[in-house]
Order: sequence, then C-alpha cells, then structure tokens
Amino acid sequence: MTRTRSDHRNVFRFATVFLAGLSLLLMTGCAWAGKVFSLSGPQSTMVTEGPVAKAQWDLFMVTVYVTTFIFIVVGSVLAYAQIKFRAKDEAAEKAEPPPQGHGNPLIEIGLIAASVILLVFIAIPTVRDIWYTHDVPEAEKGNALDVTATGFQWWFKFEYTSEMVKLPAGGEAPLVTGNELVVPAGRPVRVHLRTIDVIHSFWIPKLAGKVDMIPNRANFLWFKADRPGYYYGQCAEYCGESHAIMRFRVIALDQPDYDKWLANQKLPARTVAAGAAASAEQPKIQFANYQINDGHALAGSAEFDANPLAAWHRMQAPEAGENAALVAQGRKIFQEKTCVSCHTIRGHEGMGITGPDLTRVGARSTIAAGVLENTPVRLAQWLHDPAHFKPGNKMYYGGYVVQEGTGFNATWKQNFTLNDTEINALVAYLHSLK
Amino acid sequence: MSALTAAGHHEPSKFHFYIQVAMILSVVTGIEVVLVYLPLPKWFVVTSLLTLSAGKFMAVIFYFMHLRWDKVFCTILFFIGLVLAGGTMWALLHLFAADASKPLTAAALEMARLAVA
Amino acid sequence: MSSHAATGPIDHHHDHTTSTGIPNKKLLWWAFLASDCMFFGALISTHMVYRLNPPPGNAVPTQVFNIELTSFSTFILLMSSLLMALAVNAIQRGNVKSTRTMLLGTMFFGCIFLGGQVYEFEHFVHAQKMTLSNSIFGSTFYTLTGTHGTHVAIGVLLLGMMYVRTFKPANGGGLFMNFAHLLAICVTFGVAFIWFVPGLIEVVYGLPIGTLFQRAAIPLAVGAAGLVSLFWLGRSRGAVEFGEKNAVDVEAIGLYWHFVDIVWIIIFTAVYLLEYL
Amino acid sequence: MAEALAKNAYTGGAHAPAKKATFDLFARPTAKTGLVSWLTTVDHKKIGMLYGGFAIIFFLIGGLEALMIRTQLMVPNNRFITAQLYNELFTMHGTTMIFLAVMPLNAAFFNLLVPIQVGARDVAFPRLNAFSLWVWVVGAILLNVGWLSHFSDALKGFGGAPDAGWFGYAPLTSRTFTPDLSTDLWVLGLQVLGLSSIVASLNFIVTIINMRAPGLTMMRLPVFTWMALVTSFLLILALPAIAIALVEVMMDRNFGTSFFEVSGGGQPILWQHLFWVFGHPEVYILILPPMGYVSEILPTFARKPLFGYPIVVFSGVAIGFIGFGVWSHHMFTTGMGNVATAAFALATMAIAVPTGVKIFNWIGTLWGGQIMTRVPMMFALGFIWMFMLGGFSGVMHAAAPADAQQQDTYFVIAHFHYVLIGGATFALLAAIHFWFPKFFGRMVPEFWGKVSFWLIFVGFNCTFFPMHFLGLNGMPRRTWTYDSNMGWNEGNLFATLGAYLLGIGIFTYFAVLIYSYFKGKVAGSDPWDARTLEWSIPSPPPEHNFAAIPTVHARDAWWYEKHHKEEIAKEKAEHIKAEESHGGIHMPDQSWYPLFSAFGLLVGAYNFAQIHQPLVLFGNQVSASHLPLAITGGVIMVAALYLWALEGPGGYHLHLGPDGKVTESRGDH
Ligand code: HEA
Ligand code: HEA
Ligand code: HEC
Ligand code: CUA
Ligand SMILES: [Cu+2]
Repeated sequence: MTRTRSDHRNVFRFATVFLAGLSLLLMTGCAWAGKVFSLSGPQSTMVTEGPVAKAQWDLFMVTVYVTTFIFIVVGSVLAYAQIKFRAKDEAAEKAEPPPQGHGNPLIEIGLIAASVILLVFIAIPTVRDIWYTHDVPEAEKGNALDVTATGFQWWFKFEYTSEMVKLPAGGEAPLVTGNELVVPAGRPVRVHLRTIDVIHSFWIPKLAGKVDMIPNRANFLWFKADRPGYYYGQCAEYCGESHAIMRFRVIALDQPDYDKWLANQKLPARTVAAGAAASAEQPKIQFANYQINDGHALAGSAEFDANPLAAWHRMQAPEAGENAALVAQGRKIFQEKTCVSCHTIRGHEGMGITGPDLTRVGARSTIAAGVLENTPVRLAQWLHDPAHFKPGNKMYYGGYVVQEGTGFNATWKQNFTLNDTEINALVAYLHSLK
Repeated sequence: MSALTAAGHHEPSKFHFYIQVAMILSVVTGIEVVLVYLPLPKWFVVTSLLTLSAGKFMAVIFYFMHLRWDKVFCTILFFIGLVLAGGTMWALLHLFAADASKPLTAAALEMARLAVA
Repeated sequence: MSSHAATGPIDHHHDHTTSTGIPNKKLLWWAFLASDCMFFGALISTHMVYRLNPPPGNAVPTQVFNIELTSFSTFILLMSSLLMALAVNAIQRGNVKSTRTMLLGTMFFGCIFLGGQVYEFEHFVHAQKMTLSNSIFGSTFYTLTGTHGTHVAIGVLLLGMMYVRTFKPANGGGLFMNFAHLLAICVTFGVAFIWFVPGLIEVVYGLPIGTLFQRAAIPLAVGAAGLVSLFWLGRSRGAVEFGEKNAVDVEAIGLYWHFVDIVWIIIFTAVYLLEYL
Repeated sequence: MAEALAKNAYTGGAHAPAKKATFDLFARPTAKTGLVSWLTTVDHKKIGMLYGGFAIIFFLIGGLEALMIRTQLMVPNNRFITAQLYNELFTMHGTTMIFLAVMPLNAAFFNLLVPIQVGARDVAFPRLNAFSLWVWVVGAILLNVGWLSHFSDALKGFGGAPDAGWFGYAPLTSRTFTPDLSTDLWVLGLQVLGLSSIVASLNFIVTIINMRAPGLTMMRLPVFTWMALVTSFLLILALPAIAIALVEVMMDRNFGTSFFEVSGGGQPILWQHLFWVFGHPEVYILILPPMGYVSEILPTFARKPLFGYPIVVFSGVAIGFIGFGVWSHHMFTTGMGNVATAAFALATMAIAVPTGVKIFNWIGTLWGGQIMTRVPMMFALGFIWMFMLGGFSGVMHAAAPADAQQQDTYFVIAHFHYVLIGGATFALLAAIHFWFPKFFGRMVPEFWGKVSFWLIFVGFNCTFFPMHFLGLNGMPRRTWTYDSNMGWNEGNLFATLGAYLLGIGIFTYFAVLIYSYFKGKVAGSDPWDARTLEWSIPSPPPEHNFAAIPTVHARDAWWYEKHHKEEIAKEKAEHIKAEESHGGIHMPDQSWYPLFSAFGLLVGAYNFAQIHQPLVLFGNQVSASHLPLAITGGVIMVAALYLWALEGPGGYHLHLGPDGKVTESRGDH
C-alpha cells in the first residue's frame, strides 16, 4: 500500500467533515437535540420529589463529579500523547525506533494512590446512603404508613395493613386496592414487597429507587413524597411477556384529602340509586364505536398528561347522567360472565383474587396497570380485547396444552365473549364504582 | 523400555508409608463419628470436626496425591480453586444467614398455592 | 512429546519436555480438580443454604440418615484411595501385574461404596419416604450426593478403561478383546453394586441370606459369568505395551479418584456429621 | 526414513499414508485440504479459524437481532414486532453476543496466537481442542434451534427461541411460567457451551504453562498470552457455578425438585447468586483478552515496549481475582442487607484501581513513542477512550444507592455496551485487522479500514450515549414498547439511527475483509514491524509453525531477534539440526472422534431437553418419551470417547529440506 500516507489524510479529512456535519446537524436541530436529552419525563430520576430519591440522585452526582474529573485529567493526557507523539510523516515512521523504555514504578504507585483516594470520595457517601435509604429514619418511624404491595403478572395489588375494613360476609380484612397506591404526602411510607409468581421490582423513579419483589423474601422499601402529586411507577424486573407495561401509579395527597379518600375506600362498593335517570327501556349505547382505531397510542390524553393529579381528582366524583338501569344490568353481567371469579367488588358480588380488586375501579385514573387512561372508551376497548393492549395478560382462562405432533404450545383463550351491549353495560357499571 | 528398567530409575516404594497414612485416616474418621455423640460443648465439637476433616483432606492431597513430592506449582494450582470455592461458600452462607435473607417460607408457600389455584 | 518420553530415564517428578517439568496430563488434571472444587463448592453451598433456614415439611436429617452405614462407606472409600495410591506406586516401579491388582481393588471398593449409596438412596426413598421431590432437603441431598456418586461411577469406568488398557498387546491389534474385557468389567461390577452390595447390606439388617440368593438368581448368574470371563480375559497374554512410561496416566486417574475421596471427606462432615449436633 | 524423505516432497496435498492403526475402527484421516481436513483437524490454526468464522456469523446474527430491537424502539407505541418476539430477541441477542460471538472470537485468538506466542507447534492436547470446538458448535445449535419455530408451523414444537432474559432469573424459568421447550434448550445449550469452554481452558492453561519455548519465562510471556491464561483460569473457576445452577433448574423443570420452586420451599434468589458468581467473572472473561490485544497493538504502533509490563500483568491477575468477590453488585436491589450491600459496593469500586492501572500504562506506552495511526491502532485507541467511559458508568453503578435508580434501566444498557462494544468489540475489531495479514497473508486496505472505523465509532456513540440519558430519565430495559409521553421519543429515535449507522460500519468492516481476502496486497511475514513471535514466521503460518523452536532471550522476543539477527540465525540452524536428529518435527494426527463425540452430545442433549415429551416423527408417535434417543446420543458420545482414548495421539514427522521444502514421514523412530 504505497498510498498509505495520503489515504490517511483523506480519511481524516473525511472524518473531520463528517464530524463537522454531524455537529452542524445537531446545532441546526437545536431544539430537537435539546429534547434528545430532555430529562424531565414523568419517570425521570433527576426530578426528585422525595428524600430517598434525592439522596440517590445526590450520590449519583458525586460519582459524576469524581469520574468527570478523572476523565478530564486522564483524557487530556491521552489526547496530548496521541497528538504529540504521532509520527508526522512517512519519514518519521521509518526513523529509528524511540528509546525502548520499560516503565516507571514511582509514577505507577502514585497513580494507584490517587485512584484510591478518589474512590474514597465516592465510597463514603455510598456507605452513608446505603444505611439512609434502607429504612425509615428512626425519628419518623412512628409516623410511617405501612403498605404491602404484591406483584402479579402483570399488575400490582396494594394492601393497607393498618386500615381494616368490615367484610360483607363478616370479619375484617385490610383495605385492598389495585394498581394505584394512594399515600399521604409528607409522611414516610414503608412498602412491604411480595410477589405471587415471578420476580417483579417496585420502582417509583421520582420518589425512590427500586427494590425487587422476590418470592420467599421479605423485602421492603421506604419513600416519602415531599408534596401532593401524581407519580409514575414501573415494574423494573423482567417478568415475562408484558413486563414492559406492568405499571402503577402513586398518588400523594394532603393529609385531609387522604383521610377523605380513606374514609370513602372503607365503605362498601357504591350502588347507584335507582332513581337516577331510571328508564325501563333498553338502555342506550353510549358510545357506538369503541373499536380500536387509534393505532396503538396508549397512555393519556393531552389533557390528562398536562395535569394527571387533577385528572385523578376528577375521577373521584360520580359521573353525570348515570343510568341506574344500565348500571344494574352491568352488575348482572359482571356476575354472569364469570368476572366475579377473578375480581372482588366488596359489598357487591365477586370474591376473586386473581385479578385486581375493582371495588372502586371507577375512581382510578388508569386501568390495566397504568396502561390505559380510564375513559369509558378505553375501558370498553380493554374489555373487548385485553390482549391487544397487554399481550399474554391473565384475564384469560386456559393453559398450556400439548398440541398434536408439536409438543408444548400455549393456547390461551379469552374466557368470556362480550357483545357491544354487554360491554356498554359493564362500562357503565364499572364507572359507577367510585 | 527394558533398557529403562535396567537403568533402575525407580521410585523408592512408598507401600508401607501409604498404608500407615490410610490407617491414620481411618482412625481419625472413627474419632469424628464418636465425637458427635460425646457430651462436649457444641463449639468444641464443630471446631474439632472441621479441623479433623481438614487434616484428612490435607493428608490425602499431600500424600496420596503426592503434592508433597511434586512441584509446588501443582499445589498452587489446586489451592487457587480450593480457596475460591471455599471463599465463595463462606460468602454465600453469610449472605443467606443475614436477617434480610430469612425466607418467608410459610407465607410464601401460601402465596404459591394461591398462584397455582 | 510422546516420542521424547521414551528417550530418557523416567523421572516421576520431572518431565524434561515441559517448561515446568510437570507432565501435561498431570497439570491438566490438577487444573480440572481446581475447577471441580467450584462445582462441589456450589453444590455444597446450595445444600447448606437450605439447611440454614429449612422450610416446614422438610425431612429431619438425623431421622433419615444411617450413620453407621455412611461411616462404613467413608472407610471403604478411604481404602479405595489407599489402593489407588498403591497402584500408582506399583506402576511407577514398572510392576504391571501389581498395578492391575490394585486397580481392580480400587474399582472393587469404589463399587462397594456405590452399592452402599444405592442401598442408602433406596432405603431413604422407600423406608424413610424422603424422595428427590418431596422436600427441599431431599432435592439438595440427592443432588449433592448423587453428583458425587456420579463422579465415583465415572472414576470406576475410567479405572476400568485403564485396567483393560494394561492388556493392550505390544504388537498391536486386540481392539475386540479390549472391548469385550471392558464389557465384562462393566457387567461384573454393575451387578456387584447395583444388586449384590445393597443385598448384602439388607442381609446385615436382617434379610435371610437364602432369600437374597433366591431373589436374584439371574443377576447373580450374569455376575458370575462376568467374573469368570474377567478372569479368563485377565490371564497373561504375552507382551503388553503398558509399562512404567504410563505411570503418569495412572497417576492422573489417581488424582481424580483421590479428589472424589476428599470431596466425600467434606460431605461426610458437612452433610452428615454436623447434623448430629 | 531416508526413503520417506525422498518420496514425499510436501506440496500441501501429498502426504504420507497413515500407519495402519492397531486400535482403530476408522482409518485415521490425513487430508490436508477439503472438507474432511476441516472436520477432523487438530491444527490450532484451523480450529481458530473455525471458531472465528462461526463467531463472526453469530456476531452478525446478534447484530441483526439488535437492529430489530432498535427498530421496534425507534418510535413510541410501535408494533413492528410482538412483545413475545421482542423478548426472544433481547434474550437471544444477549446470549448470542456473549456466548456465541465475543467468547468464541476470543477463543479463536487463543487458538490462533497462544501456541505461536509461546513458541509451540500446537496446543498441549490437540484432539481435546477440536473437541472443544465441536462441542461449542453443539451448544450454539441447541440455543438457536428454537428460531425454527418462527419459520414453519410444523416446527412450532420448539416453542420459539429462549425468552427468559440472558440471565434467566428463576422462577421465570420454571415450568409454570415458561413451559415450552425453548427454556430447556437454553439451559442445555448454556451447559454444553460451558463444557466446551472448560475443556478449552484446561487445554490453554497447560499449553501456556507447560509448552513455552526455552527461555520464555512467565515474565517474558506476551501480555496477550498472560491474559489468555488469566481468562482460562476465570473460565474454569466461574463456569462451575452456573453449571450447577443450570443443573438445578433442569432438575426443577424435569424431575420435580424445588431448588427454586417456592411451593417446595426453594429460594429463587439462590439462582441469582449462583448465576452472578459466574456472571461477573464472565464480564472479565470478555474483557481481559481484549486488554491483551490492545497491549500487543499499542506497543507495535508506538514502536515502544509496553510501559510497566509487570504491573500490567499483575493488574490483570488482580482484576481476575477481585472479580470473584463482587458478584452481588448485580443484586443491589434484592434487599441483601446493608452490610452485604456495602461490602460488595466497596469491593466493586476496588476493581477500578487495577483497571485504571492498565489505562495509565497504555498511555505510558504511547508517551514518547512514534505513533503510527494504522487502522488497528485507531481501534485500539478507540478502545481506551470508550472503555474508560464504560468503566466510569460501572463505578457509578457501584454506588449502590444510586444504582437503585439505574438498575434495569437503559443506563445499565449504556454501561455495558460501552464496555462490551467500546471495549471488547473495538479491541476485537482491532485484533482482527491486526492479525488478518498473518493468517490470510493479505493486507486490508487502510483507507476502507479507516472509513469503517469512523462509521463504527460515530455510530456506536450515537447509539449508546443517549441511552445514559434515557436511563436517567426512567426508561426501563427489556421494554418492548413505550408511551409517547415519557420524554424518550427523541433519544430512542436517535439511538436507532445510530444503530443503523453502526450496522453500516460493521458491514463495511467485514465487506472490506472479504474483499481483502481475495484482492488484498500480499503481506510479508511482518508487515507492521511488530514485536512478538508470530511475526517471525511466514504468513500464513505453515502447519508446524516454526522451522525451529525459538529460544527466547527477551520480552518482545521477535523484536529482540530482529535486532540480533546473526546470533539468532546461528542458534536456529543448530535447533533445526538437533530436531532432525531426533526424528524431525513431530506433528499430531487428525482424528474423527472429537467430531463424533460432539455429535453424540448433540443427539443426547437435544433429546434430554425434552425427555418427558412423546417422541413424534413425521406425525407418528414413536415412543412415549425421548429417553431412548437421549441414551443413544450418550452411547454414541461415550463410544467415541472410548475409541478416541484407544486411538492414541498418533503422529507423524516433518522434515525440512535444505531447499526449504517440507517432507513428511510416518513410523516410529
Ligand atoms: C466487558 C464487560 C464489563 C466490564 C469490563 C465491566 C466493568 C465494570 N462493571 Fe459492569 N456490567 C457488564 C459488563 C462489564 N462491566 C454487564 C454485561 C452488565 C449487565 C449485566 C446485565 O444486567 O445484563 C454490567 C453491570 C454492572 C453492574 C450492575 C448494574 C445493575 O444491573 O444495576 C455494576 C454495578 O456495580 C457494574 C460495575 C462495573 C464496574 C465497577 C466495572 C469496572 O471493572 C470498571 C473499571 C474501569 C474504570 C473505572 C475506568 C478506567 C479507570 C481509571 C481511568 C482509573 C481511575 C478511576 C477511578 C478511580 C474511578 N457493572
Ligand atoms: C458483546 C455483547 C454485545 C454486543 C456486541 C451488543 C451489540 C448491540 N446491542 Fe446489545 N446487549 C447485550 C450485549 C451486546 N450487545 C446484552 C448482554 C444485552 C442484555 C440482554 C438481556 O437483557 O437479556 C443487550 C441488550 C441490548 C439492548 C436492550 C434491549 C432491552 O433491554 O430491551 C439494546 C437496545 O438497544 C441493544 C442494542 C445493541 C446494538 C444496537 C448493538 C450493535 O452494536 C450491534 C452492531 C452490529 C450490527 C448492527 C450487525 C451488522 C450486520 C449486518 C448489517 C449484516 C447482517 C447480515 C447477516 C446476518 C448475514 N442491546
Ligand atoms: C381469569 C381471571 C379473570 C376474569 C374471569 C376476569 N378478569 Fe378482569 N382482570 C384479570 C386480571 C389478571 C387483570 C389484570 C390484568 C393486567 O393488568 O395485567 C384484570 C384486569 C381487569 C380490569 C382492569 C383493572 C385495573 O385496575 O387495572 C378490569 C376493569 C377488569 N379486569 C374487568 C373484568 C370484567 C368486566 C370481567 C368479566 C367480563 C373480567 N375482568 C373477568 C383477571 C380476570
Ligand atoms: Cu413485573 Cu416486570
Ligand atoms: Cu458485574
């Protein structure tokens, strides 16, 4: 290769132009590029809303400072060496080799010592924060709220172990909710982490780092929300087909709001008074077209995203124009279509525990573990074809069967078929459960 | 090969030595078995058991496996594995003995049963 | 390498063709044993971890175990180790005949050990109702001791192969004989440990000896036939290729065999004895 | 013997007929070219090439899987592929890249280089080496055969490719949650790959320790060979942990035990410990050989010996050793308790020190040198920069409380792709480019090499740098799809475009190699003016590597030889004479049995994976279970091993004629 030298130059020229072009691209699309590094999404770990997350973020920044410092020092020396000692031309390459030096123990030991010292800067806060983030500080223990969270493939159950409710059948049991955890702001919350099947992980980025829910282990974490707010949570350990969309929400409320919410929760399921817009005739279909036609866009509407906490508050009040007959019909279908075998609606029918508790599903801001906004249309779509939104979800019956000639195969079937009218009634019913 | 035999580069026989080692090993095994039944403090029995079996272990590798007469490198090689395996076991046992690792068992069994249901 | 081995006097602690003086095979086996430490380390850890916090419904080890039998097995394995050491000692002195005897003896004791284990497993499963799957103790215990047993069985097979190799004629040929010989060994020893040793143990625990012979006339006959052919095939058949130069081969298998023994030393203490405290 | 000498002028095709073996079913293969020569080869160079070829194919397949992953994530709420397929893709992408691409590529270089660098003619156990290779192939087949189910309904029984993630956390791998065959095949595939690696590593340990040329003391070994030694040790000591863990899952799945089954009192967390006891040393298994390549390439192109050789070697050993004590840093979120968490966090940080030492010494090597920025050098420099960045994010993870926010997010993905691609892969690309002339006798054009470097460098950073921010912004890994309101859209789009660019770069790189294989400028034996022994022999190397086993006088043996020509020439001539008087150059014979026993293993393992399933052939049930076939496989394997043992190493001799011609002879001397 006799053209080597000029080849080099060509490539470097090419690379320079390329890099220049790239940075130009970045600069012209500045706004866009800014968004590439947009760091304040609803699950951002940088926007901390509680002491645990803050301690974790601050520690992270310590590591960033230390390593950036090292990078600048080491990187500069490396860059300098690369430029300074480059053979400038062919002649230089062919020249006598440089002195064949073998090393310098003093420099080595010095650098090792420096590395160790720099690591100490990271190690000390690390150890301190391991203890801090582990459990509720001693001083606040008395004020802490204990909740048990249980992971299921692919949703979460929450039990308020200190808040007992009367069961219709007699006796007491802890208050149970699903997929939305409501907590008082400003008070520490200790979440005991359990799972019924595989490993899940409980993570509310803005409030606290994750801790795993591991079968046969008594894990827990704690967090505190500095102020009322609506926080995104996510399962953070791969748990099977729909792990990606195993989500939940944490809603932090003022103490008075929280008390109000709690009082309401403890009541049995809400029944719509017969008088409300009673109508003997066949109930009208409220939304003729619930077919899934909006692609796959999940999550909330723009309005919802703008202020999810407000959206949540709106969900708490009964909807206008409730149709008591339709609701009653929905309640009946809920029984007939075997929904009761998996879902509990405390005070109404149902005692299933393999699906989320639906006693107040109408007051949730999302359904299907944070995947869909809880609008009538969305709920209808969910009932129409849950697997469309959550592949493999367990709102099915069936099992794994051996198919002839091919060995194992999974054939899950939906255990209920609902027509439009039934779905319509069910939606009215479920939305009446506030 | 016959030339070799003539050259007489034989090992000195260790026949009797091996038998003695084996006898000692058997006796130690006997002591171990008896030890667990003696009314001695637990820590003492555990320590003695561990020391005795370590002693047996060493006797076998150094005499029967002739590490004692081989290049030290063989010893080093084997001890790399032994030390790492021992260290890993030690760490695992401590990890699982920690309070945080107490299994939920009873409750967990209950849950597992629910999940199957 | 092999071409050099024959050119100089054999020094059993030094191989002049390698950089360290340690023969390649020996080094390979020592490295493998280092690795095997980790295998058993992981297995024993698993067992101990579950002993730390036994779940309800676990079998109670001391009720299951039969410590006399296990102590006996431990002794037997020690004796096999002794014979193995003697086999190496013999071949290093060029004594092929004695090597064969010692190898057979090692295999024999190894098989008694295996027979004891077969009895033990069978007894645990049937009399003590501890199976592989009905308690975690069963799972870890059988897997650990079973893996060890598999090591012993592989060791017996390797010894058998080594044994028949000592008959490989100096002038070539003999593949079929070699194969037949190995088969005879497998049959004989297979019968010995799968049937006869457990049976004998039963006798010790009260089975009338007559019943024992009645129950298993056929396996016994097969075993006897195997034994006879073993003797016949094991007669002197002229010059053999095997000799002092193969000492390192025997030694290598010996290392493996002794290792299996030391693993048992640990298992005996950690899995059995400590339970009695 | 003189006759033999006269008859067989070695022309590459002609060879001495094998001696009628006494203990042999099959005639011993002697072909030097053609398919049989590759299937039966025991030559470390051919084995190395086979490893390399297979590994590169799998690297491209793994890359293709990555591109599908990136395409799916390009825009929010994408439905390019299903959740199920996505899960299979990332599982197999991780498994493939680690076990079927980077590890075997390293194995390829061990094979190609180690024997030559230690001045030997082959590895210590040539047939065992071939066995490792074919067993590896068996593992690769078992892992990937599940993909077939996507191509035809008749093959649905495979249940798809494995989908439990590359670290297959229990209890997701139990029958309850992944009932299909894919997980069984994953378990057995990994088991078989582990077997291959252990056997290969034992071989290299013996080779490096025992087969060194005269004068080649341990402290004169090339750094790459040192790293090969440390890596081999890591392999034999780390793999048993996962082997046992895999046995335990296999037992849980097939034989009703409850190692990880909660219903029987098992603790799934134990799997994590056993996996990472292997898994963490594994990442050093992936990076130490690359550190070795870089330690060879930098001195060559800086024309200076490696700075602080003893410390570089020692830090490699230290990394390997400390690497065994940090596994739980992958488990900071499992609630281990404060003391354990703190201990593992500190131990993990400690690893930064020996790693830093290496970086400092590489810079020291450049300092005062005469740097020639050839393509391998550019990749090597790229390695230093990128690996350093990846190492820093590693240290960020080591701060356990901070890791609680990062674990299982794209921040981790960014970390390990920086160390695995920016580190391991860059160094491998450097190594391929560097040693290509040696083994194929052709130069790779500099210009196109540099183009591919820049494409890869820029593409790589565009792909993975934004992932740090995606992670900090809360994007979890193993996410098949995401919502549009999370602030991740732009970062993902950018990363995907970067991945395409990276793909083009990788494509260019290999396309250029293929071009050079046919059309490249012919390379001399030492095109780079390099320093270690492999450059002292012709390109491509002859089957016996060295005409005379070299005597090593200094660390960079070949550099020394180049500067002491007369003295060395005299020495060589003497060695050649001495060896010929001993009967010539002894070479091991080829053998069928490694291949046969691996075939038995394939049959056995494949059927063992589905042991309880009815055996169905062409739509008819043949047997109630696969047991008969599993046993058949086992018998084939054992029989092949037995015949292998009886066959003996065999061997023949090469003789160097005065005219440089090589002749072959057989028979005893
Ligand atoms: C080649 C592979 C490789 C290498 C070399 C490393 C190197 C390191 N890794 Fe990485 N790691 C992986 C591959 C690798 N890792 C993979 C694949 C995973 C994810 C597995 C999975 O979950 O799928 C992972 C995950 C992982 C985790 C778990 C993250 C999580 O899941 O939560 C952690 C935590 O501590 C970690 C730490 C480290 C550290 C401290 C190093 C150190 O060795 C780095 C040391 C290097 C430097 C620090 C740079 C140079 C040093 C200097 C210039 C000196 C001065 C510096 C200081 C004093 C700081 N790694
Ligand atoms: C050495 C290891 C290695 C390497 C080299 C790579 C390479 C790449 N990886 Fe890898 N990755 C892992 C190891 C590796 N990865 C591991 C261990 C995981 C975790 C898995 C798990 O969670 O279980 C992971 C996970 C992972 C994820 C996260 C998935 C998720 O969690 O949901 C992503 C996402 O972007 C990704 C992307 C990429 C990309 C774009 C490349 C690119 O560098 C690829 C570049 C190569 C190409 C683009 C190929 C180009 C080839 C052609 C164009 C020709 C094709 C032709 C033929 C096949 C004939 N990887
Ligand atoms: C076989 C059990 C089963 C049956 C029967 C069943 N469900 Fe469900 N359901 C589930 C599970 C499991 C989920 C959680 C799905 C997820 O998010 O992964 C669920 C989720 C839901 C949700 C969303 C709850 C939330 O908080 O996110 C609604 C609403 C619901 N089901 C309604 C119904 C109705 C109406 C029926 C009857 C027509 C029904 N279900 C029948 C198991 C069942
Ligand atoms: Cu639950 Cu992921
Ligand atoms: Cu790690």
